[in-house]
Amino acid sequence: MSQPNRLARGGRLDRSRELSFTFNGQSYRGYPGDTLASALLANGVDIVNRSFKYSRPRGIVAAGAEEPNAVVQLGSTEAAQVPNVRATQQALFEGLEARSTNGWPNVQRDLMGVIGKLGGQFMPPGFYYKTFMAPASMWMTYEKYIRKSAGLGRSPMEKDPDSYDHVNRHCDVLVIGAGPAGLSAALAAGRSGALVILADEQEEMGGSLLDSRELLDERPAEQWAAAALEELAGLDNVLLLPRTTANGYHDHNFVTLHERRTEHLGETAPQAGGRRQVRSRLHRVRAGRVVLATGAHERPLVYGNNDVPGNLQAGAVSSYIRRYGVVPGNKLVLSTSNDHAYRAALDWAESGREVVAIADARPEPAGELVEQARAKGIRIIPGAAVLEARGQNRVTGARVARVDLEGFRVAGEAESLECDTIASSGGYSPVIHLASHTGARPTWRDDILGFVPNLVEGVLAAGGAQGVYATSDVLADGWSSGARAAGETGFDALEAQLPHVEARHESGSVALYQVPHEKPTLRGPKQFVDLQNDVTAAAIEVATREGFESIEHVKRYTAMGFGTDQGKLGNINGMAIAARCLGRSIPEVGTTVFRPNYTPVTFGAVVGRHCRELFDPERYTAMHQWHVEHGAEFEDVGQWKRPWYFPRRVEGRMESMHEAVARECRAVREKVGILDASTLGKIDIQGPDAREFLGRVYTNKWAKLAPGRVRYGLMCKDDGMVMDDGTTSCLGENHFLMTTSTGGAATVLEWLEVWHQTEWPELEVYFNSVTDHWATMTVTGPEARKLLAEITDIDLDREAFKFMDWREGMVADVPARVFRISFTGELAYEINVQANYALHVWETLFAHGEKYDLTPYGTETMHVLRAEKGFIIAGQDTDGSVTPEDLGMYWAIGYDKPFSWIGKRALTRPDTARTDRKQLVGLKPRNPEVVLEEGAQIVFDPDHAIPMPMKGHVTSSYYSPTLDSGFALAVVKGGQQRMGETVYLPMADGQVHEAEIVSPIFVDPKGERQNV
Amino acid sequence: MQRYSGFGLVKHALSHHENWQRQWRNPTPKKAYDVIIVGGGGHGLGTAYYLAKEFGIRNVAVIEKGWLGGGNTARNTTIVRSNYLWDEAAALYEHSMKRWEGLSQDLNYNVMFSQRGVLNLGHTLQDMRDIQRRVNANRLNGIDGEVLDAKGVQELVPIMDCSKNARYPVMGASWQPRAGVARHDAVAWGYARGADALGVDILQQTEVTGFKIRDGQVYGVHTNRGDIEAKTVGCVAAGNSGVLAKMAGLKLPLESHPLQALVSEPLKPVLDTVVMSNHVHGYISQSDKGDLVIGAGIDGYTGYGQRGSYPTVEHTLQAIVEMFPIFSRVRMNRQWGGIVDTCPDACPLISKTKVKGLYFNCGWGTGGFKATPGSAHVFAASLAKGEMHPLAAPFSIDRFNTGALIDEHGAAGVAH
Amino acid sequence: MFYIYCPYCGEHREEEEFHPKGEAHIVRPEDPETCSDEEWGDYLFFRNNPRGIHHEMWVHAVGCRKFFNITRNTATYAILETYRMGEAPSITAESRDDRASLDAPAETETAENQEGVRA
Amino acid sequence: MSNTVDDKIKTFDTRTTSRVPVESPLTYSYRRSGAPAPGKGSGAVLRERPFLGHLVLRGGAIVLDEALRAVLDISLPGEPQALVVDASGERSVQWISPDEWLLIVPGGEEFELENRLRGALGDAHFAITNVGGGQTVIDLEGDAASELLMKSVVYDVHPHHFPVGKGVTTVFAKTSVILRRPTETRWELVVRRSFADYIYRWLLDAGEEYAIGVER
Repeated sequence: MSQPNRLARGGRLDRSRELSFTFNGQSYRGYPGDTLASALLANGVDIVNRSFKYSRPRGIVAAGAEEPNAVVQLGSTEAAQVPNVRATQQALFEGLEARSTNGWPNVQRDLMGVIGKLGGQFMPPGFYYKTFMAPASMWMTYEKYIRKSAGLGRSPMEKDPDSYDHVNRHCDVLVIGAGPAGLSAALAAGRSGALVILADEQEEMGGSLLDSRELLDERPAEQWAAAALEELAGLDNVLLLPRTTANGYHDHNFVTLHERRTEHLGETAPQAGGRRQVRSRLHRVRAGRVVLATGAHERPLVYGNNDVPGNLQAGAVSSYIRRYGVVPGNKLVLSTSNDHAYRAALDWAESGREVVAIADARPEPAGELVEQARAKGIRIIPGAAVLEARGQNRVTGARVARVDLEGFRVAGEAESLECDTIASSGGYSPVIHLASHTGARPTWRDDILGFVPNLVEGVLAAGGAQGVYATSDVLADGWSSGARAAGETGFDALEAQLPHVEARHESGSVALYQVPHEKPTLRGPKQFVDLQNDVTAAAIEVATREGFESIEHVKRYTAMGFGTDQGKLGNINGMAIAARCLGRSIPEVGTTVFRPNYTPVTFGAVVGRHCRELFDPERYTAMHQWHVEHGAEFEDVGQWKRPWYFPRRVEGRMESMHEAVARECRAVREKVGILDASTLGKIDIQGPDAREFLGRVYTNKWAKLAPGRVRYGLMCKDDGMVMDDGTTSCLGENHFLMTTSTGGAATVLEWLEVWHQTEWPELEVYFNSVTDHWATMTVTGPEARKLLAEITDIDLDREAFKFMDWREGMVADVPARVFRISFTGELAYEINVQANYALHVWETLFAHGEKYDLTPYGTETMHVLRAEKGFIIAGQDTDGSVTPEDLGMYWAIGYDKPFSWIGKRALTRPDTARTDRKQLVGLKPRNPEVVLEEGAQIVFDPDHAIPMPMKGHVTSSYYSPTLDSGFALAVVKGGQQRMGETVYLPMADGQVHEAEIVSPIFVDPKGERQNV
Repeated sequence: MQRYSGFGLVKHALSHHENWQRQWRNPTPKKAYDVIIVGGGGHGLGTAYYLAKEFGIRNVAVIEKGWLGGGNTARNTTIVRSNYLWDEAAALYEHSMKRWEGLSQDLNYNVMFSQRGVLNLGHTLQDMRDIQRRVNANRLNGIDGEVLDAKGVQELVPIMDCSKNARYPVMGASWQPRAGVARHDAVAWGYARGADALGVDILQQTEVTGFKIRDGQVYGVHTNRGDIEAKTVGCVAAGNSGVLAKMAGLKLPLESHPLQALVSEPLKPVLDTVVMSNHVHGYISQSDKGDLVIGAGIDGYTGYGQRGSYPTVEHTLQAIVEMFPIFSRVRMNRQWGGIVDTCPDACPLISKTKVKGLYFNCGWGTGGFKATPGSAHVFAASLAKGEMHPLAAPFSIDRFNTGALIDEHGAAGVAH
Repeated sequence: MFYIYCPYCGEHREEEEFHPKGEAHIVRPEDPETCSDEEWGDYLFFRNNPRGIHHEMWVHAVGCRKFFNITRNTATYAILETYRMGEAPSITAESRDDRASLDAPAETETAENQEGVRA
Repeated sequence: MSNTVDDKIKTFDTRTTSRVPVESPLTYSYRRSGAPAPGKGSGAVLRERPFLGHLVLRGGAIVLDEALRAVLDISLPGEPQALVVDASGERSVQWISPDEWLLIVPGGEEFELENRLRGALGDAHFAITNVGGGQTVIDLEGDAASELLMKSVVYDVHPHHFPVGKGVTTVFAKTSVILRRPTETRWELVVRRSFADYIYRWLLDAGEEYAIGVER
């Protein structure tokens, strides 16, 4: 069968070659230039889908973004599946494979359809809410079947083979839509020299000019469009983006443009020039001015069985004939409320097929197009409309009668006309979606029977988008909008140069939405308002009877407008029907507001390149390569990759984490270990008021810290809760180096800045991050001094270089600052060198360290060792509800400092001053083999019934090779006064662990080891 | 009240659905009521319903400036769970969860509460510590939940990328089987229908423009439809609470932020549970209609515009595709925003005020929907007795002066 | 997405370069020790949170790292001015009579008309 | 090598004169991701300029300007977003913030320069911080360089808006860079060491369609 509905000539197709494609497994042919929809119509495919609720057969009704029915599944392989593709917007390509998204066993013979027919009447709006309630236990079963019958296409089950990207653009004038208004606006702005982007969603730019019957400057409209596009393409300051939909309008003129770069070429992006190209691209545009030239959507009429395949939009009929050379049937009945739709009948007749009649709702249709139809001998039935379509799987006839629009009743005998196609038009709705994305309300205009946008600053509308329809007016409106937009961004527009268009006499339209029927709406045939969601006029009527009176309630109760077409065809009709039922006007029922997206956008395009390897930065230290080569397992700490532990191969197998950590811990306690501590935040602080500043942001005292000395500092927020900690070294009287936790680096720097900039600008001090400048390696353990001494000129004598001192000198021939601070409780030196030398210094340490069994250790061992010493990790042992007092760190609280430092005042509030707050303690499990679970809850009475009063929880817990026992840090209510008491930890498996409250310092409580 | 049932549906079908009753009346405001509820969302309507049903106070008006259920009730992503960390919050949300479990039958309105379970993923060691802490606390508070490892997560959600190749590999999760989703609009409509049947006046399109206060006691409200009196006024106005408070001369510890969400096009069933990740920062479930319902965190600025900034949407979808690479070709249908009133400790305010008789129930931030029945019930109890219900008492406004905050940022994490 | 004029960089920059930092002009009490608990709580937690004209602090985090203030309408999201730290706003709710916020679509309308979510 | 200007501020020369191995921030990236050689069709060419001297100057514009003129014969750009390059093209100073400038000089000059500036600045309130180990410069050239940047940074890089002599700190993918345009054909990205690999991989990925090459 070869394209029975294809005209011998005409259409904007490349007829030199054919493309083959399949639909529901059947092979068909089409031409380059076809959409999947036009090719299906050319091949006489009537049923493209089954409807969602009633499973009724559905055909193609529109030719663009507003199509509700022809939603298909694309893709020949699993990874290439694309759900819910609108056939009207999918260019045909060789080998395209598409399927209907619903229908079982297939769309032609659908068994669900039988159920839909029988059961349809039991599914009024909101029926879900009224049933499936008994027995309560059955709901999850009911739901399973409800879910199964819902949904359109299916998700791919494999990873997407394609990639996507973003481009950030800035322009003076963004013109959306390249129809007559948009082209004219782009010419005006482009010729002025402004930076212009012209985006259009269709395969080809030109919009309505591509299927127009009009002459511009005596030439067919499409030729003028082609010339305009050629000129625009030649301007350096103009960027043309075809196949690009403006999906979202955001605040301050930020617009997202979704450019489909390869979807017309294949189901996956082909390579270009041997290189990968992106499937689609999202342009993130900041525009000086935005010109909306988005045109208007035709509104279908709502009549009985208006969903049977063969019911189309009048404008779509013209598009298929003129753009694609396809006549979607043989015998046409047109039902219209306006002149413009007559084009469908004229185009149809000129294609050599029969126009049975035009039912025109106006009592006395006049106007040029009407006259042309009359001249062709087409029968016009004035004051009439199609009441009802006949047919099951395809229209077989139409019942037409005179209608009384005022009285909403049928005013005459219905006449049955034989036909296979019914085209309808109830007028036009300006495409105002983008204009309302930032919440601006549209305004109803009775003269054009549509909503027009209320524009926010910086946005202009032109042509159909604001209800201007006559081509000459549209061109002029486009030009003046483009010129104004250019002018407002600082460019002088040239004098308007517009083509001559013969003004056409048109007669006015009448307001017709739902066509009356002999039977009341609730008893008559189904009149569909929202085809995708199977919402009927009756459903809207029932909803209003049940008290759903705002359009928002009606929409939610009936699901009208919630489909992938977002109600582009149905919303206004639905509002009109609700208004009729409630005896109100359309604007009284509500306006309609749209949200992004205008048409759906692939997740991948929104994600762009921010996925997989590039989802989030991985930050590395200067020694990272070494860690990788030495088999480190890594821990994510913020964006950093830090070595977690270094498992070794022992006796032919890899160590477990437990084994590796035990070995690393022993190495530090007994010999010497090394940690890459480069990720700690480092802030260089200079200025005469640096010391004063430190005294205000830290809880402890800084007045007397001498150059060459280091001190631990604790930082709170002004609510008294611990925020971060670290050491700060005095480099010079006015010069300090602050360290922060790895995760806190950026936060702390901003914290210092905000206090300086907003509260204490008079303090003379500057902060600069030097985190990345320095690489830090901690050499720690009893042998640390001996090892370091081999490669440094610094005097490491315990008196010359004391605990909490820092010195500078050469380490491995590299200038270094060495800090004698300890987070392990052992003798420790933190060596800081410029990061570019770090690997050299690190490797030199290993070259000399072999004889001391120098052992690299990771964050896990660091945690064990510090916990043995009772050192906290902010964020692990604190959670934003812990004060320095709760931590028992009274030694770090400068109660008598002259300035009321950040956090101090909050400590005396009634709740923070309580003595039974959760306080940091150590826990010793009664059974030393037990390692308590971190996060285990602590109770005093394990026999208490649920809910059990919880008195605290374990914050850190490890096995200590030094103690050969589990041990933990925890917060316990009043814990500081409960030393020696037993607490209980009831676990998920039913076990209840016992533990003794002890000091949080488990190893070397006097601190002798770090001080050797 | 017309009772709904499958049998009734058949009966109505035979009469062409011409005999359905209104689900609620459209009454003229009376001069005075015993209690006025300001705000006709789920919490407000629920409060009125429980006042009438459980506390015998039926002379109640619910004043709604728009349409009932049109605010955050209509805009949230419908997740219901009770696995909060701190005792006070857990007790309140579990109180709510228990009511969710019989709500459809109680209201004779199917709110489609689907107990399909919620996963809160952990991607770092600290995530897992927090998860263990929370699940342990939940268990001892009598709330269901368990800690899963990555393998357990993969078994529940086979389509998720639980491999080690992910930027932040899934290490495990907390799993609350009783948690799930519900049909948000139906909650408002069900409570409205139930309250209306018990005599509550639901006054839509009625805007409170001020409070009538004398000697520190509230005795009514000014509205665009005239003054209405009552000696007990409960404000349940979510994002607009601050604006109302200002009318009464009060200041609240609240900021109203945009919270965005989005849905995909409808798909055949592919995801059977709710998946949330604080760290990768996004959450997702699939509605009964087939849409993937997706959200993440709030926008950082104050905003009453019911929209946020685009990068938030980008980050959210990046998180979803990171967790579910197979969704890369699925398409985003629509995004929208709500206004969430957030407290500094991510817990609500259910409180008396300095004005006698004037109560506020707000500050639910991103967690309001799941709390609807519980919040409504304890608030109704508090209004009825003039004393805060024990479950509501810890959420008093005083905590911001004493310092007794209940910091749920960890458990609240991404918005939901 | 906002387009924000940085008063230090002297040009409009994308919102992604900035972080919002809450209500502006919150001053730490001069002498915290003499504050009552209520005054301290007020300073820490209680905010104006207006619908309409709002002064808020932002930081040009990926840029000059300076904190500054914005006067913005929280209903329309229109930015009315930005000004440096230490300066006073030239536009306030009083000076504008909150007109800008009244021009904005009120919540009432939004709630009644919004395109919805579904479950 | 090390030098204290006075007892108030400790300056420190972090460079060694010994011949020890030294690794630039991108060294790891070359090993991990490789470095495609530029070809005839390369629309973008990337080159790291490692080991330069980077100093952050903080303080008042007037005093810093005087000191910089005296010491280096370059005037401090007072206008936001301005970048000044000396005649040799090897030394530059860029406005970062009203009290912050970035000075980039040939590697090895920075320490002496810092001391001379400190000497010239005397008692003024200022700060100078050596950050050379923490950041590196990536050059980007080629016909597609600005298009590649449009995929990567949110700032408007159109030549109308980003003329030669401009520099900004802005968002690059999920991190930040200092982006500068010292000449008509060359862009410079000043990147933080720990983010360099991410930026490198991003540029290779986004630059693939332009056949990006890496000069080493």
